[in-house]
Amino acid sequence: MLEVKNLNVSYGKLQILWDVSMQIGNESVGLFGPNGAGKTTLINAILGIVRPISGEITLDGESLLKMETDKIIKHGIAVVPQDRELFPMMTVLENLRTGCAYIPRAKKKYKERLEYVFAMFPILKERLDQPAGSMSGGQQRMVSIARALMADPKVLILDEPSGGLQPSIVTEVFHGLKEIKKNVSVLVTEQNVRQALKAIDRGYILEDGKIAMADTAQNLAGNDHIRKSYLGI
Amino acid sequence: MRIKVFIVLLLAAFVTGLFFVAVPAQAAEPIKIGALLPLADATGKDGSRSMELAVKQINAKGGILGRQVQLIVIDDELKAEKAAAALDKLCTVDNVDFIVGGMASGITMALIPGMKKYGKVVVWAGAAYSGVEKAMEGQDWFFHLHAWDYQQGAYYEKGWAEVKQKYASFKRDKMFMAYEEGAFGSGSFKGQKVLAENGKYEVQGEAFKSAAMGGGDYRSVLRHAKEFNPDQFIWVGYDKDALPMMEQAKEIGFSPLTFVGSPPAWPVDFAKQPLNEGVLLYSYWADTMKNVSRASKTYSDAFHKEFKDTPTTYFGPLCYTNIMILADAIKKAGTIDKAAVIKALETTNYPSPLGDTFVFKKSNVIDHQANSWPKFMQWQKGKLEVIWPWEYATAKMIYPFPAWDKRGKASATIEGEKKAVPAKDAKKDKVKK
Amino acid sequence: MKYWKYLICAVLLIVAVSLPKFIGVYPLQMANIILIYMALALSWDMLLRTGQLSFGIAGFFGLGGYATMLTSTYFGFNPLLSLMAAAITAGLVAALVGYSVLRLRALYFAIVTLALGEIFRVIAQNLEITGGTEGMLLKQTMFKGDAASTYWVMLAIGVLTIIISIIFQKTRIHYASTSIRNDEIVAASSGVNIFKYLVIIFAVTSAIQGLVGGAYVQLYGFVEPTATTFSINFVLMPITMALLGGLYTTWGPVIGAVLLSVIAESLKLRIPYGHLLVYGIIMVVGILWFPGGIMGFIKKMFKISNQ
Amino acid sequence: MTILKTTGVTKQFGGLVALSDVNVEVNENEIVGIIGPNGSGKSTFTNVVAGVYLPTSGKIEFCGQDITQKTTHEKCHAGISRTFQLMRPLIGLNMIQNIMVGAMFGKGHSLKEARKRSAELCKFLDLENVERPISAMTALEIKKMEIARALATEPKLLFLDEVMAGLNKDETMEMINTVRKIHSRGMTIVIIEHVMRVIRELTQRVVVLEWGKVLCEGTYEKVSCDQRVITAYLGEEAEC
Amino acid sequence: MLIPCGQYKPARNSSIRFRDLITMINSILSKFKQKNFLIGFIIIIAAIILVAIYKPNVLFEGLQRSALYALIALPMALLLGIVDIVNLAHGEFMMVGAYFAYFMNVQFGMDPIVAVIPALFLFFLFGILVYYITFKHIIGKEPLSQLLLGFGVGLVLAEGITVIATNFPRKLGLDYVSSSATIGGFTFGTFEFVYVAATIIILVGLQLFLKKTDTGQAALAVGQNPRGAKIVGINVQWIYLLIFALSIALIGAIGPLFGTRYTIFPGVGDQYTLKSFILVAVGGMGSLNGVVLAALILGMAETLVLSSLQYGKWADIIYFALIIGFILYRSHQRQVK
Repeated sequence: MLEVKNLNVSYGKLQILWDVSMQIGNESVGLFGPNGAGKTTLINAILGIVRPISGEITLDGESLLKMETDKIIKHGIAVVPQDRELFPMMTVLENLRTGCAYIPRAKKKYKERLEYVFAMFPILKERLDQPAGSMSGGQQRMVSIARALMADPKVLILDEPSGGLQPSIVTEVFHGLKEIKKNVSVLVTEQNVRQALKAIDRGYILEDGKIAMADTAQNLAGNDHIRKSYLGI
Repeated sequence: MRIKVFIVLLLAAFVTGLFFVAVPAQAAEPIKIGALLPLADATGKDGSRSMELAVKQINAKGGILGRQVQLIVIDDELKAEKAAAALDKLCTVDNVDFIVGGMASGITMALIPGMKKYGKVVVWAGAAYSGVEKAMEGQDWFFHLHAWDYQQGAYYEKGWAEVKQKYASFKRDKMFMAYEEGAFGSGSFKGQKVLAENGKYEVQGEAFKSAAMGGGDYRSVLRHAKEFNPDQFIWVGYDKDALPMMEQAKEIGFSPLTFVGSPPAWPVDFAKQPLNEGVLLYSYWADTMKNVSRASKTYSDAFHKEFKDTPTTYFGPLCYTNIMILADAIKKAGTIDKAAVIKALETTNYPSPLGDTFVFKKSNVIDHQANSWPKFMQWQKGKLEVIWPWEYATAKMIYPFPAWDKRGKASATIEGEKKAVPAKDAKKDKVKK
Repeated sequence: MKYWKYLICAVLLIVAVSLPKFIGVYPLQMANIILIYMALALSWDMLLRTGQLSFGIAGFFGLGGYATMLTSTYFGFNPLLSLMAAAITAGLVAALVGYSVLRLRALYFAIVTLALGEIFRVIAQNLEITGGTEGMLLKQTMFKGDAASTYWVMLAIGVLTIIISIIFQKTRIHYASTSIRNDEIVAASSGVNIFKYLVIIFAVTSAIQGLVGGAYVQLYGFVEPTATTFSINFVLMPITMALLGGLYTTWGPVIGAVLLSVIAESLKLRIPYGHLLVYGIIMVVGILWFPGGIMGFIKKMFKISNQ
Repeated sequence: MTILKTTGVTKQFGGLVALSDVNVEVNENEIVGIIGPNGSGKSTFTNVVAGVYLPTSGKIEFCGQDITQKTTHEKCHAGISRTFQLMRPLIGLNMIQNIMVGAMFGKGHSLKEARKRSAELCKFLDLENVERPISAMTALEIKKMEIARALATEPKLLFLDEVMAGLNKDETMEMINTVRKIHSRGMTIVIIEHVMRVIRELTQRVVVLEWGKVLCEGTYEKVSCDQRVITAYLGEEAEC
Repeated sequence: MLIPCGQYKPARNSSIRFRDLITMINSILSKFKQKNFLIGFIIIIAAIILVAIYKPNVLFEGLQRSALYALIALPMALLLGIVDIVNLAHGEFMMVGAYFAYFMNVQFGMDPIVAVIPALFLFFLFGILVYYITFKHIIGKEPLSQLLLGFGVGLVLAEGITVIATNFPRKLGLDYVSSSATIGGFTFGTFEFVYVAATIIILVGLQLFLKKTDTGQAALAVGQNPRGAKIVGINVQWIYLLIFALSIALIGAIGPLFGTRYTIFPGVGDQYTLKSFILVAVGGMGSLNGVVLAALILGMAETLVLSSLQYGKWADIIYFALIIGFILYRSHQRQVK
């Protein structure tokens, strides 16, 4: 279980996150909010890329605060960042391998994970030797998700997974998400709220660096506030 | 605000700068001699140590004119602007009475304006490039102790002519000169071409990039030399080129009748190299000369006693000579007055550790030229032996140069050559074919 | 407050101009060396302000030196005229090669400028007219080597460089180069003709380097291609000084040049053998302690913001 | 009167077709919105029109002139100005200096004149404390500064590329007002946005891009009810 | 080249296997199917054959010279091309390595070729030390300060050696250095083929390391995208340290090979730093093969020009003009794209 408690984060004088608390158990959790609300900052804080000024982040009771990013990843958090962050000159297979090569637990299950990932994204199987940089945005996104899954994570963080994807693929991704959440905790930030709400169990709304609302997916879907802010309707 | 900080800093820097340079002049008790040498270079190291040795010896005998001699050596860093600044420091801050030293021609060129400005008596050990001489035309205070490039060339010709006279089988109708592409090498080749025209022998040359400048691959030059098939092969380069040049000549199987090198110095432990056997070179001095010259022995022993070391370049004895000539002249003049010292210097007659006796004469351009003459030397059994001029010869010449691939029996070849005079005739026939 | 600034500058200038009255020839000679390196460091920094890293300092320095030598030898130009010739030659050549070379960026530009310098050197070394490898001697150095006069010429060049640098910092060129350095696309979208400004700045800074090269020849009286005139020293030392002093400022390279020259000379006099070791250690320690250069350190210390 | 007209503009990156056969017209003094999902080619379109990329084929006419092959700064001089999706302040310069870059190089004003005009622009856009460095500015201020920098070139046509991104609700409102204010000065504006509210509030006409093609165009009301748009933009199972 | 569905490669151990070599050769061979590559390859081969007929020595000596350039440039290509660290003290480390071998020989009679092995280990440790003291603190900061730092470290190394061992040139005289062979009346030196062999060993070794080991892949990943590397669990600092130390170990171990053939002195490394720097830029950042190819072309061209009697002195110009032309051409290619 990933737990964030009373987290405060600032860049210099500018405070981005105010007293944010959230929990992710064996479920999939959505994190919504307009651009600049602090979603990415929260993710960066969990990953140890930004150091919070106060608060606590724990994974299964173990504090992640003092750890370097690579240690945190080794502890079982995997991330699909917003700008994919692939290794453009390396092939798809090599990219996938980097996903598990540095996590001893996952490395042993390399073959197994590969089968799992290919089952989810069959198209990747055909592109194994293509350099990742030469693929289209949607395919790159898939590689990025697949790479994160290779790590056999306890918690998977997806930062805007549908960005730049064609609707059919978005549907596929969220369909996959339902598959994934069966054995992994998922934290997903998304602008495509409507789609996301169908794939998640619970959601948090982040506004101006504060948790504005936390509820189940069903309740959120029926909430007028969300319709207005995100769908403009 | 920024400007304030800057000004404070700038002033601080300037003031510190001025303070350290403006070391207060001391009372003019000792006679001050300022020396400019490249201390990081082998020549500068030998030179500065020898100068210190000379001054120490002079002071031990009570100095000159009852005054102690103070030597101030400044590193010229082989940089023109630093050398010029060093000269200014010697002349204005240290207020030296005389200037000595010098090594590279290029650096000397940068010093000429300053030397002319101060007009102090300069007894200069270095600079062979005749361009320097032209710039010094008519300067009566300039005393030069190194042979000019054209003098060296002419002298070599004389030497080879004498060698040819003595050794009937000696042959030098075709020569190939491999020269480093800098001023030192290409200047030498230019001179050599003129000499060859006068001497009516064939010469070909090619430049190579010295290892000192990032080169070190001489094979294409050596191949051209091999194709040309010269009687004599000369390379003009630096100590860094010495051994690789020979190894690569061996590699392609190039062994001319005489293999000559003319670097200012040789690498450390060159004497221990098996390949050196029979290699000829031009130099002014070798430690073995202590066997034939008393002055050389005195110097060599004193140096060894003082530093537990042997000078590796002729700049050691040359710089020793430099100080001694000046000291003698001051003694003779009885004063440090410029005109008197110049007069006294003109009467110099100093038997130097280089073997030669230094007497100032007119050269092509300048009035005060005294120099030692280059000697032909040869590596024999790990020792540098003088083979010409005859009066300094410490050994006989091995001729022809023992081919690389027959080095296994190297010693046999040498002994055979020494004894077997008839063998020369056989070689002569062979060459004629 | 504003006038105070000008007053200080004026006083400094007067002090600098009247320096020969107070100090000896040797400090003046040192001042000349400082001014030479300062002008090179500053001109290098001026180009760097556009984000273009040049390793071609020695090339244009040497080009200017040869221009001075050739014009005074073959056409009998007087020293000042020959200095002008040096600046113009270097500037013109830079403008010409700039047309193809300035499309390159970063490391590629650096390497190509370095290669250009080497090409100038090889040409100078292999031509008859430039005296080949032996180089050439000037018949008579500037003002017959009079320390005060040569110092004034060097001071004029130094001050000119500082003034050009200040002009570059105060006019639209500052805006052009900063925007090019920060973000070329934004610059172009705001209407900056990037290529034009790069060519202008490259030509001007190269002209300064050529001018300094010319002055060097007039001071020391000779050109020699391999060891002196195109020496890699004239690339490494100015860059070192500018980096240690602080980039993108006028005073950073100035402070760097003064400080490093003074340190180098005083070390040499105190530690004749191995002074460069200490010098190297100072450089390493300097860069580790002041990664933003001395100016960066000062700004930090006094909490002076960018403006 | 048509101020900008693109005919068959196509842009390829290697094998990837980012824009294909895009025909868009912008009339004087209107606000046109360009919407579409991420990666649909909105920014590429801006980059092609404003000159960061040259189109692979097609023609761009601006005020009756063919500007297809002109470089970025020439297009700026012709009167097309733009802001950027991600904030791209010139960090070496302070607030007003950033704006002055536009005034000086876009319009060719002297330094003094540029400063004067930039100060006016700052006032117009409610930017205060104009000598602040970038590090001391908020996101909204930087965005406004970037708009001011674009305006300082005195363009005939202004591209606003996702100016609302990263702003909160109040800031978005303020920005909408700012855009209105600019428009009221007689500026033609093309606004690229994915916050639908902004499009609804500001634009008279909307062009929807998907996969580098124009999907449809018309008023917001018309477009927002188009089934294809809803599918493209909100995902498959959306209802209007 | 698509691998048919279902035939993706099965799990691999991180150890290198013979099969990997075959796949690598296969992937090289597959390049020949590309038209441009094939044409270029044929032109190069044809040029080499022509040269070999015209002047056989150019072929051998050019190959050896190119190999030396490539050999010295490879560790820099690893450091600069793969993980983006500029080390201007590159040549100085080689110089120190050469001195190490020299003194091992003089003191203990160790053959310099044998000294490569202890040098590899010692310089790895030395690299770690240097990294912790200096480079660690400026990675990710102002990139220009790397230049100055490298310059400073180089000066300290060169002057340190000067203080310890003076700056007199030194050279070991080993018999095998000047060994030669004769084929059909043409005599050529054989020792420098050590450089060819070493280049091939290092190139293949590095390629295998980068392609086939997880650590190598991590290095590539760090070079291509340090942020991305972090989020897959790579310890980026450790990779920087490792690659730095590896680069120093390699260049330190090349020192003895260099020193057997060339005279060594404290300033000997300067020129090679510059040459390597240029080769890495010309060969393309991140591409070890490109660096070797660039070394081959430049070394061959240089040797060819040197081998002509009259024009030998212009060899430098050819070298630098080629560099400029090549870089301009590449930038033009980039712009066309």
